[in-house]
Formats: sequence, C-alpha cells, structure tokens
Amino acid sequence: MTLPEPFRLLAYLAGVMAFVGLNAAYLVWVERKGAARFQRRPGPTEVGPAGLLQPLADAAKLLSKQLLVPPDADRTLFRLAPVMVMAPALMCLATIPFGQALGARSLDLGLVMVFAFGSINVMAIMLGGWASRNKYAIISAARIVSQNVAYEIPMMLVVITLLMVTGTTNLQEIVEGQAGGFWRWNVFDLVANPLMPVTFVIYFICMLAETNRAPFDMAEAESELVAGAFTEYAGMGFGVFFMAEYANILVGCSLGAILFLGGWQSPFGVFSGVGWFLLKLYALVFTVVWVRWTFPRTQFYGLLNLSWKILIPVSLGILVLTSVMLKLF
Amino acid sequence: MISPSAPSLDELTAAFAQWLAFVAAPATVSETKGTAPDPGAGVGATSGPAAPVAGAAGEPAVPWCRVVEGKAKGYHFEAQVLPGQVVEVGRLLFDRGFAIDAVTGVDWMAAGQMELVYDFFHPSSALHVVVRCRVPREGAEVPTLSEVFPGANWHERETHDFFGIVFTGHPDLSPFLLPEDADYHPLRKDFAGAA
Amino acid sequence: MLLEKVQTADAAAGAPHETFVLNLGPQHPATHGVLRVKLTMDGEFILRAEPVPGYIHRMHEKMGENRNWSQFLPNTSRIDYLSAMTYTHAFVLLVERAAGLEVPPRAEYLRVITSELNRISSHLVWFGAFLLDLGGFTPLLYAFDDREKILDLLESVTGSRLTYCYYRFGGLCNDVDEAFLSGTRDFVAYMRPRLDMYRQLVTDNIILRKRLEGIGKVDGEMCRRYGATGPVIRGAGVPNDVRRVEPYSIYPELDFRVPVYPEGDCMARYLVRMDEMEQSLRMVEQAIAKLPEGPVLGKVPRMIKLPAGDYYCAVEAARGRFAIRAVSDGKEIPYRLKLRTPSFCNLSLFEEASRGMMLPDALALMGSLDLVIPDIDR
Amino acid sequence: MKRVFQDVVGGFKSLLTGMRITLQQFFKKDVTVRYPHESLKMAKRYRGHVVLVNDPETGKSLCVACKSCEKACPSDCIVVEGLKREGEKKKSVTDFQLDFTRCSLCGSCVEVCPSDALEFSKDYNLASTSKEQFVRIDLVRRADEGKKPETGEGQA
Repeated sequence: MTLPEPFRLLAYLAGVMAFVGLNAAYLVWVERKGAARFQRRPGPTEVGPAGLLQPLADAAKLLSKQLLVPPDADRTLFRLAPVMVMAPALMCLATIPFGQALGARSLDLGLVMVFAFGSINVMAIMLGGWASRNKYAIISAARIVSQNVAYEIPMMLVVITLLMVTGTTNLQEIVEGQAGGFWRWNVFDLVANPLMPVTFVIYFICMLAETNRAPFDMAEAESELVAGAFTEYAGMGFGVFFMAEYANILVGCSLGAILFLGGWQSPFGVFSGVGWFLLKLYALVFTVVWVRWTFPRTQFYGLLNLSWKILIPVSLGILVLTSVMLKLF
Repeated sequence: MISPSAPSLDELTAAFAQWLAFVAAPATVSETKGTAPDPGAGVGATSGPAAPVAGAAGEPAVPWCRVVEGKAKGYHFEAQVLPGQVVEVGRLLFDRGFAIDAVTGVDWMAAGQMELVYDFFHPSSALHVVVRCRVPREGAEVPTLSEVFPGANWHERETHDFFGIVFTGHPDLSPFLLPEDADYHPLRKDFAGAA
Repeated sequence: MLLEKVQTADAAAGAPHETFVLNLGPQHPATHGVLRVKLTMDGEFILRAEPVPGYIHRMHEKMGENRNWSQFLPNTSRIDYLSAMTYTHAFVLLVERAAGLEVPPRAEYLRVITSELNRISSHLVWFGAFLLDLGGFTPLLYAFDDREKILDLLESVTGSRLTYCYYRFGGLCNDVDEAFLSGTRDFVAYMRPRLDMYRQLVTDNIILRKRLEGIGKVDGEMCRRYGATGPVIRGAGVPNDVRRVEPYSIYPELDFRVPVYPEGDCMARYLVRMDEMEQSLRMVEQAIAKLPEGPVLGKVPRMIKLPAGDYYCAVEAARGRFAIRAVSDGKEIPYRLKLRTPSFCNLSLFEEASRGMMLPDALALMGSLDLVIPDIDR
Repeated sequence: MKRVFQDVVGGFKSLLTGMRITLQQFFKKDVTVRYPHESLKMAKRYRGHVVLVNDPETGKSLCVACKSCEKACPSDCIVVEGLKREGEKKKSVTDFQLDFTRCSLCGSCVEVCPSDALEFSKDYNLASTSKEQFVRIDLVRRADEGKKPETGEGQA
C-alpha cells in the first residue's frame, strides 16, 4: 500500500499526533496507577473501570478552566511557551521508526534532527518561566537552562560513541544493524566497547535530566518552587506542559529503545515487529515512573556536579575507549 | 565548640554571691535589710515561701538569690535582680554554659507591677535557673537580652506583644504572633477580649 | 562558602548585583502549615531569612487564665497536635508535683507507653514530611501506613486519634485492655523490620546522603544561644534529653540510649530521630513487660487548687524540651500559664543558620528542624 | 580518585536497593480503605459528640440536671435546664442544648456526669451546608425520639 508522498506524510503526522495525544493522556494514568501501586494505594478508581477514563475527566476539567495570563506577564511569550514545548516532541516522533516500515519519515540525519528539536523543549520551559514574571518561575527558568547545558554534553558524547559503533545517523539503519538476537543489541555490544551497559545508564540518566523527571526535576521542584516555571499557568496552559512532559519521555524512551535495545528487533532473532518496540518503550517508561517514585530529588549543585565531574569525564573516557577498540579490532 | 560543663549549685551560688557583693557594694547596707527573703545576706539556701505574689511587693526591689529546694518547683536556683542588671546576669549565666529557655512576663496588676521571668537551662545538666525582675506596670522598660542570647530576641518580641513591655535596644519589636496592626496586649490582666 | 565565591566572582566580572525578596509562604508546600518566611535572596542564595509566624496564633496562654486547672487539659493536646501525649504529660506532671498528688505505678507505665508510641508516630510524620520536602514522595505513604497502626492503638484507648487528652491529674482517665497490650507488642515486632526497610530505602540512599551531609550545620553553641533542644541539639553532639537529665515518670527505670550525633548537619538530626524511634520501641517493650497491675487513677480532690507560687515543669516532647511555667495565686484558675514550646526556639535559629545557603538546602534545614506551626504560634 | 569511584559504585548500588524495595511494595496489597464504599469500625471508646441516655426501663432520661457537665465544659457549649416535678425525688431534665460548633470533643462532660446520663455517639461524618444545624443540638428531643445514638459497628 503506497500513498502519494504528501498524503502519506499527512496520514503519518495524524497518526503520530494521535499516538502522542493518547500516550500522553494514558501515561498520566500509568503514572498515577504506578505511583499508587508503589505506595500501596489503589490510585484512580472512580472514573470508568479502574479509573481508565480519568485522563478524560482531567482534560475536561482543565479545558473548562479559565486561561489566566498574569497582568505583568509578556503575553505573547507566555502563550507561545506551551505550543513550543509540545511541537518539538511531535516533530521528533515523526522520525522514530516504530517498525520495519512503520515510520513517518526515514531521514538520513534522523538522530541529529531528534536532538536538534529535543533542545527546544528546554527553551520553551525557560520562556514560560521567564514570561510569567513570577519569582519562583524565574528561578526555575534559570535552573533548567544550566541543567540542560550540563546534560546535553554527556548525552551527546554518549550518542557519538554510539554513532562510531553504528556508523550511521539514520534511525532505521541503526535498528537494522542490531538484528538477530539480543546479543546483537548495542547495549550488549561489548566488543565495540566493554562499557556499553554503562553508556546506556548514562544515556538514561541524561534522558531523565533532559526531560525534567525526578530525581532531576529541579525546574518543577514542588516543595521548593511551588510549580516552578508552570506556577502561573492555569487550565489547559498547564495541561499542555503536563502532556509535553510525557511526550518528551516518550521520545526519550523511544530513542533509548532504538539506540540501545534494538528497536523493533526481537530478542531471539525471529518474529521481529512493532510489538517488541512498544514493549521495550513501555518497559523504559515504567522504569522512569519507578525511579520517580523511589528517590528523593537531587540538590541543584549536586546535579551539576554529577554531570560535570562524573558523567562528562566518564563518557569522554568511554568515547576514547571505543575509538581505540574500533581501531584495534 | 562544646558548651562549658555545668557548674554545681554551690559554684553557681558562689558566683552569684560574688556578683551580688560587687553590685551591692555602692548601696547602703541598711536598705538591703528586711527586703531580701533571707535577711542579712543576699544569698541563702531556704526552701521558704514562694516568690512574692500579687500585692507583696511595692518597696524598691533589691537583688537577691537563693537555692530552691523541693521537687515541686521544677527549678533549682532563682534570683531577683533590678531591670538594669538583667544583661549582666544573662552574661554571667552565658559564661557558665547556660542556654536560654524562655522569657516571659507576669502581670501583677494589683501591685502595679510587671514581672519578667527569664528561664535558663543547662544543656548538659538538670540545672535550671530563674531570673526575675520587676518593673512598674505602666511604661515598663527592660534592656534587651538579645545581645547575649540571640534566642531571647523572639521571646522578648512575644513578651512585648502580650504585655506591652518595651525591651530597650531590641532590634525589632513589631508584632510577632499578633496581627501586624495589633495595638493591644492580651495577657495584661485588664485586657478584655472581643469575645 | 559557596555564596562568597559566587559574590567574589560576580564582583570580579563587574556583574550588576541585585537582590530580591521572596515570600516563602504563608501557603507554601514546604512550610507544612501556615508559616511565612521572608527571604532576601541573591540568585538562589539566601542572604537573610526572616520567619514571620503567628498566622494560627490561638492565645492558649490567655485561655489558661480563664478556666480552671482541669479545664485546660484538653488544650494541652492542641498545642503540638503531633505529640499531644507528651504535652499533656507536662501539664499533669506540673500539677501533680505542685499539689503533691500520688500517681499509681500502673498509670506511670501506661503514660510512658502511650507517650513513646506518640513520639514514634510524631517522628513518622516528620520522616514523611521531610522526605516530601526533599522531593521523595513514597516514604511519606509508608510512614503514614505505620503511623495509622499507632493511631488505631491509641484511639482504642483514648477514643481520639490526635488530641488524646488521656492523662488526668493523678493518673489516667481509663485503663487499657489486653487487646491494646497485645496490639502494641505486635506493633513493636512489626515496626523493627520497617525501620530497617527505611534505612535501606532512604537512609542509605546516595541522593539523600548528598543532600543532607554537611548541609545546615548547627553546632551546640548555636543551640545554646537560641535554646534549641531535642533532636536539634542532640544532632549537634550535646546529649540533652529531659528524660535523661531531669528524669520524670518511670524513665529512670528503663534502659534506653540517648542518640547523639556530633556533626550538627541535617543528616545528624535525621539520624537522631531515626534512632529515637528504635529507642522508643525498646522503651515500649520494656514498659509493657514490667507493667504492674492496679488502679490507674489516684486519689484526687474534686477541685484542684495549687498553693500560691510559681511552678515549672519540662518534659521531652518529640520536638524537644516542652515546658510549662504556671503561676498560681491559690485560686482554682491559674494566674498565668506560660508554654515554652520547642518548635518556637528551634525555628529561631533558622535566621542565623540559613544565611548564605541555597534555597533547597535551606528547606532541608527547615525540614530537619521538624516544625509544627501551631506549636510555634500557640 | 578511589573514593570517588567507591562513591559512584556504592551510590549506584544504594539506588538499586531502593528500587528493589519499592518494587517489592508494588506487588503487595493495598492498605487503604476506599472510604465512601467501605468504612472503618469506630473504636469502642470513640469520642463523638455526646448524647443523652434514657433509662431503658422507664424510658425517661437519666439526667438529673445537676449541671456538672455545664460547669466542667471548657468551651461553654452545654446548656442544661431541669425541673423538679411533683412526686419525684430527683430533678429531671427539660432542656439540654449542645453547641457542637464550639465543642472540642474532650469528653469532660461524660467523665463528670454523676448519673451516667451522657455517652459518646459514634457519629463521625456529620456534615451540613449550614452552621445552624449544629449550633443548638437538642439532645433531650433526640433521646426521646428514640433515635438511639448511632452505635457504629464497633460497639460490641
């Protein structure tokens, strides 16, 4: 089945948007249920069976609320920020291959594009915080910028390490390179780099930091900054930020699954398909939720120290090690 | 730095006696007679009557101190000083490792006096010292202890709130527990609440 | 100090220097109640923190001057609602000592059992809330699960879950039954592995350690100047515990350790409280094993009158030294009641201790002081 | 350098331990009670608001209007009126008003009652949209209407 190119793209875009919307809504449910289970509570139960309609009820509530703009805020930027935080996540997902032939666009520079758009997310949160003219929001905006500067670097170093192994930035090809059983996945590619599992852990930590997830949720530290950059947002303005958080987790976890866990490849070499990709994706998402409900928040300079003093040297070392290994073998 | 180890009651009594002798030196001896609970000397170890209650005071107070016997009281040593000597006594106790426990007032309306009660405890012993001082009820003024014990700052603000006693030299006597525009002092005995 | 480094670097770079005022509270997630802290900040550094309490001031002291001695009893559990038992204990102790009332031994043992259970429940709330300040949500729910078991036990005896008002002058208002004693024994057995679980989940956690170690230093000298007591002073290396230095009730007969950590940082205060829960369990265990039979209420006159004079009585509440100073003029209502509450004094050192700290660290410091706002405001 | 390495490895291990513990909890049973659907038994000694008790034989109130409770109440929320009827030895209560908006549920009144005419109800979810309903609760009428104090399941 081949549609003419423009229609194909439109169809995929609609698909991606639906996927993101549905996922963002239901990841909220997953998070709530997950948190509840970790804390031995039932979680949402009242709206629909097992509280499955809770995201809809939440959306209805948020939509029915007035969109307030603080009188001193920069109105344009204040309104623009929620849009800017959501759009890049959608863009990134357009290049993610879900299956062998299931992706909106297979770009040769797919990986580069994902990171290019991924950084806009931070800009948007910073703008939202800055435009609010709220002291808590401004502190939060300042925090998120320095946090992201610190974590982009080890993330990029890790990704470069990976690129040296795969030799391509096309996500489709990266996955295809990992075909034939779990020992072929990049995370277990100990020949190219004996520290590959560590690389994956560094990627995961950076991903948590980039998406502002606990224990690195400095921007939204609710016990310190009330709601951080989102303090002044009401109704769906807040709702969009909230959904974008999950959309970004989705992007981060998809990328993790593709780069390290072999994307749609089955662990046994046979029956590969989109199901495996989703399984890996949601396993990573579950881990993100699990981490959030287990740990306290890091201190801000502890976070920067972790990045500058540990993650960057380690990932640099891994980079060097990989290049040596690749040259030798 | 760990606080100085606790003085014994005897050492404390001796320190106070020395201080009292120093303070009382300029005053005429005859005036001291009769007003201190243990006549003759400022210091004694009596388990005698409780501290003067309403109506008992009236004459110019003269500093005295004594060891308190009996478990009922809950403190072991008490001293009555003049308002101007509060800071000195505070420093004397500070040097011996005491910690500030509380500062509060008692309104002896019938006697037309306000009593200030300073509680000190020792962090590493059971020793508890009470220092009292009486001032006229109207226009009550006492120097602040907050330069010796910074913790007295809040207690004094609270006491100012509740009794209207002015602590001279205090950095900030604005209402603390009461609303910021409060101009009443609820623990004065003539205060009738809104209810 | 970090702040000085930053300021020197700013000055060297000729950067414009600005400070701003941040109102933390009166409604803020980290103040656990209605406390306002006026912060003067330089970036994320605190130059000056000025707590503004009083939002829930109820004037308990004036109430005390308007009702007789026994009518003030219910008030005592409402000052610090998390450690109601110990506060009531201070008040009944004061009156019993002053009026020379006899307390039957069984009542004394039950007082210690309930007080120590109450202390554990109070520390559990602190534990949960403190972790919440640090951004860890889940331990709060675990702690509340355990606390619920204590509240059930205490409710079965006192009829109330928070404002117990269980002690009376000369004893207790009613005796406990076998179900309470066996329930308490079960709880002690249940709680020990839970404390071990908290150690693994929270205390050993590297993130927590990095956040608390070396943060919010308070030394014994500072505690003394401000009159800070309880876990704050014990976390600064001074073994000050009223149960040990001025023993009351049957505490001298029990074998317990006063946990002391010399570091004076948030971690030390944290560890003191965690150890205290263990010690309280031990005390409960011993007191139940030794619990004598007999009445729980001694002979008490119908209307209590204290001889004229002033009385002072301190106990070790969950937050530190709680003391009542009562002045009696011989009538049936107190002439003056002064409540010396531990949170009040513990918070007063915040201004000095938080100078130059970063905001999240200052909140960790505030959490480690374990404030109960009604206890400050009274 | 070695210390940093130990810190990182030990720290990572502590994180994994934490995650193991929360995962163990993940598979355990809930501990919450789903309140509107199910509710807890009230403890036997639960202190609700007070109610007057009628003598089960005569059906008359046990209260002798001695006003002990009125005097003992720290919050002044009880008003009792009584009357000595012809041919009766004791006074009997005619009016017993409880101002529940002021009551602090301390239980002093029950404790002080010489004729055991007061007891705690097991009501815990009293709610209303107006305050008036609780300002004057007429306990005599309540007792006479045979409205037994809602005993809750816990009362054995």
